[in-house]
Amino acid sequence: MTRLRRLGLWLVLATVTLLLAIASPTFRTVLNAQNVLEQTSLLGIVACGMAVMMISGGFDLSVGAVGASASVVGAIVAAHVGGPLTLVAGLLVGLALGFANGYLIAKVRINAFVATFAMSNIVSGVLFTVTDAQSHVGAPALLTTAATGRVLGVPTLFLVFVAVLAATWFVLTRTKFGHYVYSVGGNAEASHLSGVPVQRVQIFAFATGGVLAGAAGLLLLGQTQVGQPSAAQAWPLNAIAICVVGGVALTGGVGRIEDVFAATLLLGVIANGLNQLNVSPYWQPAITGLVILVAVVLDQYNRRRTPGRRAGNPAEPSRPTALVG
Amino acid sequence: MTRLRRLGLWLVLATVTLLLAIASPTFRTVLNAQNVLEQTSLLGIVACGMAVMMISGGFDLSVGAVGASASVVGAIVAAHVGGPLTLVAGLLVGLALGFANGYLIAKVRINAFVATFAMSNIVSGVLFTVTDAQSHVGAPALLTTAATGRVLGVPTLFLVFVAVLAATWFVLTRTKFGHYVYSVGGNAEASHLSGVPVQRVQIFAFATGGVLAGAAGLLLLGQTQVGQPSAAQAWPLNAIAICVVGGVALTGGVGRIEDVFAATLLLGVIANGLNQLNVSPYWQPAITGLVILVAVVLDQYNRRRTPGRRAGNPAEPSRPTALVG
Amino acid sequence: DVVDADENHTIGLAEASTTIPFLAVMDDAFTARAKEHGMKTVILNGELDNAKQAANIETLIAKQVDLIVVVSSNPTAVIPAIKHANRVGIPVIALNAKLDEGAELVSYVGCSDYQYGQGEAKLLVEALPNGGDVAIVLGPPGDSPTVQRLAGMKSVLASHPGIRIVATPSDGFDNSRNLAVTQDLLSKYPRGTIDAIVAEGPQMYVGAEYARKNGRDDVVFIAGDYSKQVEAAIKSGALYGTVDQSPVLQGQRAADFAWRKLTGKDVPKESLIPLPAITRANVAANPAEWG
Amino acid sequence: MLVLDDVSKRFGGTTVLDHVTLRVRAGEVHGLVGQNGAGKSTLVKILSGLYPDHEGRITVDGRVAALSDPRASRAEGIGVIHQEFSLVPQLTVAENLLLGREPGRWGYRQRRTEARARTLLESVEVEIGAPLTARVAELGPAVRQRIEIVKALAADVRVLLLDEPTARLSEAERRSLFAVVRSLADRGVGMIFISHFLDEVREVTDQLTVLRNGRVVASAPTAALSVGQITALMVGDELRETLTAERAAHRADDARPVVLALRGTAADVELRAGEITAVAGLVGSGRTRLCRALSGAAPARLELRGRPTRFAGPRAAVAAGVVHIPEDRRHQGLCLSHSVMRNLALTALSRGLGRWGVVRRRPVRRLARGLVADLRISPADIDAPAGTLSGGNQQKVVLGKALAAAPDVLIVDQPTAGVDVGTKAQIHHLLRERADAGAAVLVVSDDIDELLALSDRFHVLTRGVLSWSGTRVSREELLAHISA
Ligand SMILES: Nc1ncnc2c1ncn2[C@@H]1O[C@H](COP(=O)(O)OP(=O)(O)OP(=O)(O)O)[C@@H](O)[C@H]1O
Ligand SMILES: Nc1ncnc2c1ncn2[C@@H]1O[C@H](COP(=O)(O)OP(=O)(O)OP(=O)(O)O)[C@@H](O)[C@H]1O
Ligand SMILES: [Mg+2]
Ligand SMILES: [Mg+2]
Repeated sequence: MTRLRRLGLWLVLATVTLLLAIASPTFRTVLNAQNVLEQTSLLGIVACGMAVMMISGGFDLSVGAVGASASVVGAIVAAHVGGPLTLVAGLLVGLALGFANGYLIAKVRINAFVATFAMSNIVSGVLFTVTDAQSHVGAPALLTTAATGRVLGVPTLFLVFVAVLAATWFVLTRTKFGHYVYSVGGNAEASHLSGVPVQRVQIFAFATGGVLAGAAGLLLLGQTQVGQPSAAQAWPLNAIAICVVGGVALTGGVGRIEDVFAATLLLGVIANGLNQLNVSPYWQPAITGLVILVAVVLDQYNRRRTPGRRAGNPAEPSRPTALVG
Repeated sequence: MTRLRRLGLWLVLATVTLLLAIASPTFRTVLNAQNVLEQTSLLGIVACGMAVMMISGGFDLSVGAVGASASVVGAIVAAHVGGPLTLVAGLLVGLALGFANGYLIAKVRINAFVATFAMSNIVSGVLFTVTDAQSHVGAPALLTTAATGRVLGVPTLFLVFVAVLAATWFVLTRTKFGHYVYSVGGNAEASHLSGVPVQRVQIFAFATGGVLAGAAGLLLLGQTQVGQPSAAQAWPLNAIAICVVGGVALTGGVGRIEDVFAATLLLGVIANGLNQLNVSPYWQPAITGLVILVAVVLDQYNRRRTPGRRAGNPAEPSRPTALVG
Repeated sequence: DVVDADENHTIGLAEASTTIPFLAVMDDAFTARAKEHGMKTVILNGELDNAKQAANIETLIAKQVDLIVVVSSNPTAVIPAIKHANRVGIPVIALNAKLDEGAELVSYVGCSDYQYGQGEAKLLVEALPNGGDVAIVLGPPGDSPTVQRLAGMKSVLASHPGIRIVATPSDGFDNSRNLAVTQDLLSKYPRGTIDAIVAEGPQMYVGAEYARKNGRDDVVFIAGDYSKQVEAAIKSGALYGTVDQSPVLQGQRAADFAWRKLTGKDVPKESLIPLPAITRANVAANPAEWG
Repeated sequence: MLVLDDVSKRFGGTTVLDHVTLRVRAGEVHGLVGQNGAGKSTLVKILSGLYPDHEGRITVDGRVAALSDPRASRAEGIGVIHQEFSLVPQLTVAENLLLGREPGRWGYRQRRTEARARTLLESVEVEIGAPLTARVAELGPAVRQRIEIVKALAADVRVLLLDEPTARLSEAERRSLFAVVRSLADRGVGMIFISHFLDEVREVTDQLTVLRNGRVVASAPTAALSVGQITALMVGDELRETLTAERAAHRADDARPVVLALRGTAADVELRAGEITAVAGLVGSGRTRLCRALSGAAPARLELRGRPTRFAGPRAAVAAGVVHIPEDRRHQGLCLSHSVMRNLALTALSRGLGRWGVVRRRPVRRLARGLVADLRISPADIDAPAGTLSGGNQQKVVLGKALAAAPDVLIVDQPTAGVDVGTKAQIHHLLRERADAGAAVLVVSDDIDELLALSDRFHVLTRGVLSWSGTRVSREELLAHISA
């Protein structure tokens, strides 16, 4: 039963993939499969962090600015110092900004929207001023390999994504911190009463999101060889969209990283498939939108039919639920 | 007591305005005051609709696409038929898309993020295809006057905004529908059990938001004389930001239209003031972000200090609250 | 206003966006040259938003600047605001993006996106003398450069029936998406089935480098604009060439014209900067101005 | 072992606890009683570390206890059964039982948590009535109450605070809880026991403290006080006359018209005008289900004034004059962030307050003020957010909301859970008034005495089936029917 529970999304993914494979001979090539995996991985890594933050009850509009900062700082460090310090620098940027977000939200009690929206603005402002809006060139070989290499035909970037997925899965399901992320997102007040260190959990959830955004920024640097201050602006909304399609509630407490994986692949396959089918770029957003709608409706239908395993409220046929999440 | 409750934001607005007036001689000119009022009005109208949707417990990521549609349809109608039919067409577009959003959310039970995100994509896709991504020129005189005229020195656009504010205020505080919007957003299940037509309220809330986005799209057409399919992309996030700064909770049930007004003016005054002070455009987002943070913290502090009058959860100093809203 | 030669003039630049590297370099060149003329500059960010750009022009009018330079992302949307400037007697120069009829302009400085597209198409014709199948990677759907450059390319290709456009995906002028789009094209069109990929923007270097590293030397890549990354990719052989619209030249010329106007000298109605093609042949002699 | 010295707590301008001094000895069960809003839960919250900004000194075993947050309070060996549950709806029963004290240092295993929860359940001998893997969101308040109790017992506590633990327990469960309390007392655990059932307070406590308006008005050995004396101390002089509990006349009359009837189920009931009908049963016996079916919250075949009807939803029911008071006040009854007035007016709005959709403010305020007075809601401030009211006062708001709609059929699920004795009598009076005005009333309650005092007609549900009906019954008989 539990295993069947969220098959919905995977079924949609399988169906869409099958249909595309039938419709497009080039879609079903090995090369293209490699491409799909590589193309989805960056955003997938960001989405892993976003999922942790969303399950804890928040979300982060600054992942784009954080990613861009990590890539610019990484490029500058790579050009002047080089080597593994690039990694350290980029991840530290992500960690520090994630902590700052978490602090504002958990301690100063600013809501997540305002805090991360403001943070995004502030970070972008500093970044543009420092760089004068110019890109910085330079990426260590390590990053380039990680972002563009292949291991036995599998894109390294995808392997990194899978590693991040596995780590996130482990943290969420096999550690106390992960368990607390769910409990804080489900009911912060009850968790507090039960002795869960709510603020610390919130701060660490945002720190995790920051580090993963930083990591994605570094990999973007490896992929494009430049740290560009205006890059990654679409990350926040796209990562949130992946998570929501993957069943992570915007209201917190609910979500599974496996489904985030499925949602990442689904959106990636659609984008790639539409290109393979030569669908006009004008139509692409519309079709993507439609498929998302259908996927979510099917997923929901599937979950409602599986008895006794509802996430959230046990919704009776006519009982209204919260609009968000 | 009640009147003092949300003075926080107005105080911040007054302080910021005063500081800017002292610092910049051109800021305090009549012409500039007119500009500020005119510049904030379009987004303010969108924010009024967003506030209704957010109080009802949802939000709308498609207001930009809806606004762009209304402006393009308006421009086409203006060019071929002309006159008042432009208005009807644009508002109908907004109404229909708002209804569609509401239907998906209330009846099909898709969460607001996915539904409006998908709607935004679909609408944009259709719009690009229909127009072949070309702008359409043409606006009836009525719209041009409404968007750019002055009445006794006051921008007509601002008068329209004030009228929309007044109407929204009336609907939210003096009608049954308005009461229901709050109650559905506050607790959908309790409202349902108390005989509130929850689904109808949700649908109408989104229809209201759609109509106002359509109206703003028409006024954009009047202002710029061109219906551009890619216009207004920043509206959703900016309108949500205004509402959140104005104290409308993302979790629903809480929010006052007066404060949305204050937040609209605050963001408008900051944007204009920073321009008047010759602040580098790179720094502007950072300063805007900081001012938003400070405003929200002060507002929150102010609300917490006013005894027995807390909005939202009766949050105690050390008690964690939901991250969102 | 009495024009006084000793007075410190302030000129306002209503920029379409200040965060695009190309435009940022143009802004810097504009500011530097204005300073040489003893003029102050104010730059406002239009955030690629029509209403915001119109509002910025209004703000400059309220600031009582002496002249306004407009870089618009839509040829029509700023016309009403410029008319307002005309009414209060502030001269307006359009820069980098051509505007529709309707408002009174001192001059237009820049290039034409139409000619720009034609320039790219000419490179394409030169690279594929025997014709072939090409894909064109578009910018953000609906934006003026996207539309105009494509129209320019098509106008040239109309007289070269040997060159067929087989696909027009969009990368939205984003590095990472350019890579994805290029990968998709290369897997859709295996070796020998596509001859060239032309992008409307400088992001093409990412996809071109990917192709080079993966041995797809059967495909010719052409970019638009000349950034440092494009320069490197031309040198490495990944890119065949690009069209260079110099941001520095445009910024400087706009400042020159502003100064001429304010000091009562005459100004040409239009000044199009050259759009030289950069290929392996002349890349060494022409270092890129921005990155 | 637990000593409170001059403890005070203010919310803004209002003083909720005023120099409270309290001593709980090891092995003592210390009763704490007082009207709704007297400050009992506030005291519990201070002790559980929720209000570090209180005044006064608290010592545990002679050492000053720094109760800066719930973790610190736990570290002092203080365990709490909260009145408003501290459960996370998205987590399972097992996860909630062990929340904040999962086995292991960093790691977490679902299975280990479940195993630990199972041993815990065995050791405290409380039947939860739901599988350990069920999500709390799917469970009713009675089950949640039991989870809350077991959760507090999970810790090795030296002081246990029980804030109205029996508000939603059946007779038998009450007994087993008392047994647990006694065995804890034997082991030297000190306890504060809060309840509005004065009989049971007299039964289980050794020492009794009475709070009135945040002040200690009496503290004495329980044996020294009669129920009458306790009540007098609780309410002061003002209200004593209303307390003469009305005993129902048991005026069941088959000649009265049936207003609403449920058809085609194993639990068909008929509600007659002017009568109060009681439905009794064990937890999970289907009482709430019956209420939902009758009130349009769940699909059902009904007969309204002799005509077959199907309500499309609660809205249709409300329009037909059928109003339902749900059992879970926080989730189904109230919007906690909204003012008392907004909450009170909600149902009345759909019954036609205001014209053409325009709501006039004055009648709404008048209505709310009237209800606040009738129900003695405290504080008597119609603009206070409902979430800041004490538990019993919140319950009164839910009730007032339904009464405001002047319904023809009133279906109340647990109308007085957590309500103090004085107000309970007042609520009974109001329900009786409604019935006398010709309404049909259905009452579901875990409190047998309440049912007996209030009802004209009785039904007993057993596993969803109507197992007994009658008009006259003694306490013992009814108990026997329920547990049959
Ligand atoms: N967060 C808050 N803000 C303002 N007032 C509050 C808050 N919490 C409680 N109060 C007030 O404090 C008083 C005492 O409440 P408390 O919950 O302690 O009562 P109680 O004795 O437990 O009542 P009950 O028997 O109904 O549970 C009430 O008048 C209540 O309205
Ligand atoms: N939405 C639902 N889906 C599935 N089963 C349900 C649902 N609601 C109730 N049940 C089950 O139906 C049975 C009757 O529950 P109901 O809540 O009506 O009993 P109750 O007598 O009111 O109990 P309680 O004292 O818990 O309120 C229980 O076994 C319960 O688990
Ligand atoms: Mg209490
Ligand atoms: Mg029940």
